[in-house]
Amino acid sequence: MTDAELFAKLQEVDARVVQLPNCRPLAVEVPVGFLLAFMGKLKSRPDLRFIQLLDHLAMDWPEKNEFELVYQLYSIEHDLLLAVHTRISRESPYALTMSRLWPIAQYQEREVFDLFGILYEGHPDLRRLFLEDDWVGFPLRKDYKDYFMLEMPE
Amino acid sequence: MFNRQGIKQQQVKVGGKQLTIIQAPRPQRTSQVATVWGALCSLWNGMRVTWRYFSRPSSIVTQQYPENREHLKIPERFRAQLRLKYDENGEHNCTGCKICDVQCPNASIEVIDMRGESGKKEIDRFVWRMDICTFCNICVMVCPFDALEMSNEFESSVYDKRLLTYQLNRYAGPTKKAFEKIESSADRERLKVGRQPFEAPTPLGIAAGVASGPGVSVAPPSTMKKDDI
Amino acid sequence: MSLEIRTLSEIMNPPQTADSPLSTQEYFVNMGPQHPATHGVLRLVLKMDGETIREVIPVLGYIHRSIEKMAEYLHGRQIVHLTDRMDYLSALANNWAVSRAVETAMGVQTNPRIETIRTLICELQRVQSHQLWWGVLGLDLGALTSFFYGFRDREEITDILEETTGARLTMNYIQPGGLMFDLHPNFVPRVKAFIKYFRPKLDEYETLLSENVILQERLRNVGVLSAEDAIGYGATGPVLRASGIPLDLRKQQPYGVYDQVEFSVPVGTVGDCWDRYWIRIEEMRQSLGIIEQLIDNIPDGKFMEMKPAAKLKLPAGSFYLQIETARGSLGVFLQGTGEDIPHRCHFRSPNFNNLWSVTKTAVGGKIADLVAIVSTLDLVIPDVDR
Amino acid sequence: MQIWSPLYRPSIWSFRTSIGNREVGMDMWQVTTLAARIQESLLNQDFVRAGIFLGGGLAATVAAVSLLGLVLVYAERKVAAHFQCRLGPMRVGWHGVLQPIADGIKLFLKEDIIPTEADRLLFVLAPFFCILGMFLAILVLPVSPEIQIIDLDMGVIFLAAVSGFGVFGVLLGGWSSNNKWSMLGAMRAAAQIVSYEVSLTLALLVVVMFSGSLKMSEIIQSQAAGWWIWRAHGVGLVAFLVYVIASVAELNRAPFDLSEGESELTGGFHTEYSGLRFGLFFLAEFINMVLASAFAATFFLGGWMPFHLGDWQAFNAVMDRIPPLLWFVGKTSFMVFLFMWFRWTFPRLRVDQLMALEWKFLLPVSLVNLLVGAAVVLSGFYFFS
Repeated sequence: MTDAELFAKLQEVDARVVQLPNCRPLAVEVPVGFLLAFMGKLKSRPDLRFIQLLDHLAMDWPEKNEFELVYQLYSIEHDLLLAVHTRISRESPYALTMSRLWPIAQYQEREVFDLFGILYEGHPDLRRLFLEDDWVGFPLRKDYKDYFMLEMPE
Repeated sequence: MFNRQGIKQQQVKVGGKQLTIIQAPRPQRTSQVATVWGALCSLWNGMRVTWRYFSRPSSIVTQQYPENREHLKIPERFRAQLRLKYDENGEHNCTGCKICDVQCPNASIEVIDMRGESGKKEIDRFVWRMDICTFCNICVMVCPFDALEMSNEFESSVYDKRLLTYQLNRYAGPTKKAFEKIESSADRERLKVGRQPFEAPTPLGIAAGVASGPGVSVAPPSTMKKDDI
Repeated sequence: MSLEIRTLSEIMNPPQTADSPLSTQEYFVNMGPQHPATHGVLRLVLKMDGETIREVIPVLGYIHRSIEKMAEYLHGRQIVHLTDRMDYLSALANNWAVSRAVETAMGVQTNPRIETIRTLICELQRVQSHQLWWGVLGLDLGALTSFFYGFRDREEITDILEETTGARLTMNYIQPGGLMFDLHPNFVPRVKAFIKYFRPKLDEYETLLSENVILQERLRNVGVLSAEDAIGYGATGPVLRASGIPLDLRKQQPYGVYDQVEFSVPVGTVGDCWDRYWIRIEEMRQSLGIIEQLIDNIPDGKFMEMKPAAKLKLPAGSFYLQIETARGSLGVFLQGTGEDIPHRCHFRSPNFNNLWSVTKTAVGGKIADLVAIVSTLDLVIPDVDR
Repeated sequence: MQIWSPLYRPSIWSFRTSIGNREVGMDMWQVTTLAARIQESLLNQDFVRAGIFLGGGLAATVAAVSLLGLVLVYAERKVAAHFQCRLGPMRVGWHGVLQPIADGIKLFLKEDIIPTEADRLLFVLAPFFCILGMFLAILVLPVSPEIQIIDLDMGVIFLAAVSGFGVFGVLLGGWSSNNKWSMLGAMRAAAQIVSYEVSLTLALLVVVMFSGSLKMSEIIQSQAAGWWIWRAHGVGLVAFLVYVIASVAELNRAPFDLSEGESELTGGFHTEYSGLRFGLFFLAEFINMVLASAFAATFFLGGWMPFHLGDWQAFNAVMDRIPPLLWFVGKTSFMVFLFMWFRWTFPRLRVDQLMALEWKFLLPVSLVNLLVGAAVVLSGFYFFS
């Protein structure tokens, strides 16, 4: 299935998806409000069957004042790769958990919470993953400052 | 050996791709007697394997390190120490262009350059901090003048990590190519400003970039020796 | 919707309730971070009832080195050398994953020689990694001798790779645009000699451990991971294949020259430790087969397609590429902004995703079962923590 | 005053089998024990001589145990190394022969740590329980006709009684450490040793039945026509196998080293021990291994009795040229090597499999074996009967 065909199928699922340019694999952007329903359909539709959540990560865009969440999905049955992007505000970084669809999301979301401070509503066990429980700040945010961080030499 | 007779290959189609799979066999026992007998046989077979090695001292692979120094073979590409390449006249190729400095992922190279007599950039100090080096070889790879190499001398352990800061150039001054244009050997020697390799506790500022840049003079740490520690 | 953020100490010290006289006392045990069976600094908090495990809580972060944060200040070539330190047992595959992502983003084509050497050398390292795993599995299950046999044979490959790549563990050999060095002239004859040497040794491995009734009983029907759970918990690589799903990126999305070589995918039937064990043993055979097919057919060509110090400009856009390492699919996510330094670099580490199935499979088993499960998951903790 | 006399024959075993009493065409071996010598001296009012025997015997035992510990540490390390394609200790002395002494000095000089939360008294006592069990078992060990401390009339029963003594040390050590891993290890050890005691004793009973005596010297003398391992149509062999498996389990050695299980329990019951106390645990383990080997040799391989074939006088005479002590040492060394071979080859069992092996397999097998052995004894149907 080519990227164009896959995108056409995704538009059948939800007309609000937007294709992101110059991405590999095919990346689409979905408004965060429809994300959970969209993902549920991606997982259950027989012609898509994205049953594996390969990866979940976040990106910080301080100049746009946004976090970008990325879900890398894989369909074993149809050998399809898809990246689903969504954007949430940096001030209230709330997103819905995907752990009911894919159990692994629970842990990947914990990693993102730990490093970005994105709060997943409905998450069964939202705790820090790598850092200590009393760590202050979220290191992968672009504005994170730490006593140990060195200045980049010019 | 584990019985491979019952292993079957099968063609399956997954995600539109045809592939051959081999199904993992299950360890199986048929009856109680066979189980006991098979278990005893399997244990005995395992013991035979270990006995085979026990009874053949030639299969010992231990190398006794300090004793085997003479015939210890280190591959020529093995990366143990960063070195400047010197020719038979003791001259190197480094121009102080700082490409390695910029490309080094963890800032373990600090190149300090200066203006030479000809007005061109010349190397003043090439400081390499082995204690933070990851031996990724990028500096050697990116050097456009082929001035660097990784040597095999792996025995570089010391008791103080400050001793792991090396100055690689033995002299400050022009490169090998620039020297070729100079005829008189007296001029050649005059242009070579001696730089001793660090062999004593080094002010970390040199390598960390505090005292970097042309014109900043760093007192040569020649007054301190290893015994001072 | 409530968002309650707990801490580990709250979980380990639950509020006291009045026990009924018949109930046994459940207690918490820390398995790790210093524990011989966790292969590093993994900490598993076990809720135990006698010897039976009721709950497993993995606690990570003891070797978190913020590689992703560091990668936001480094360009592609420099990121490659960081990946050596993630899954140090498949350093070359990690190098390749980043290199491939950078090459794809930049649109660089590599010649067949580079691809063949990459494939060859990664397969060698897959064998090497599985050898180490085999030895350590024996160690975990109490057979110390296999540990030394595994390491002895691993040393042969390490020597071969050292001769070509110049390092034994953190090789940094596969670079964006090609390779750091060309193959060493001794490489081909030594690999051939190694295959000749290792095939009988592999049979010996099977005699020593696979055939051993104690090992079979320790592994069979222990830690059963069903196919649904394996997919749901994001397992890849041998762990997923052991659950019966013949998913191998080398077949599904061929990279390198995997589409030109013949090999079979070993697949399990039950998803227990035995399947995971046997699949890795069989993968060693298949990898030897791949190496045999490629070793005589290395095409000529350059070993580097780019200038060594060329600026690696990543175009704006996100790139996610996967490579099948010895433990599963390693994904590299790069977000370019037109600079040579990526805006975000993320590694989908196979070990991180494989690890979590332990919370499901180890429950109800004994400590010894947990050891077997962790051992057959073949975790490399620096890759989990990154 | 016949109780300790070496030639006194006990009458507690009223059912004397024909094998036990049988003279096989040769002189009976003269057995002298240390206890008998002391007894004799005392009867002669020669207290100095008695004191010399007492002190000398005590000193010799302690010295032998210490020396054996050193030798075994070295042997284990070398054997393990050669199984694993290694050289083992090579640095201290010629081929590292002084390595165990260096280890011992290291253990002596190490800081002796007692955890704050530990039960101090029991923590300190625990290693000595292990050592005590070991020394008690040495009492009845027949090394050669001249070297034995006491030839008890009920030596086998005494042995069965004290062989489980080491479990006290393990259990107390694990419990008093106040460490969950140690506790788990101690519990495993207790369950394991108590269970395997059953089939161990049943295996010994077969030999007791054959020889018709509970006395060590008589058990050995009953093998003058051939060792019990092969004389009884496989019954002895099965009993021997059961004994070997059960004693490996009793010794807490791989593949049954669950109570230590370094990859599971990080050392098990001796996790918290360091320095000399740790060394004592290890000494006890190693000496216990020798004792188990020595008793296996005694019961099944004839002990110090040379290899005899019935009444083949010429052959037996040649075998008698080799002194009994050498026979004993040879057989014991073979058994020790076998235990090491097991340890460095097999993976460890799981705790429930361990119990299943004992109660569901070894116990029925040894019971059936006992019945078959009884049939053999009653029918007299064995080699060289």
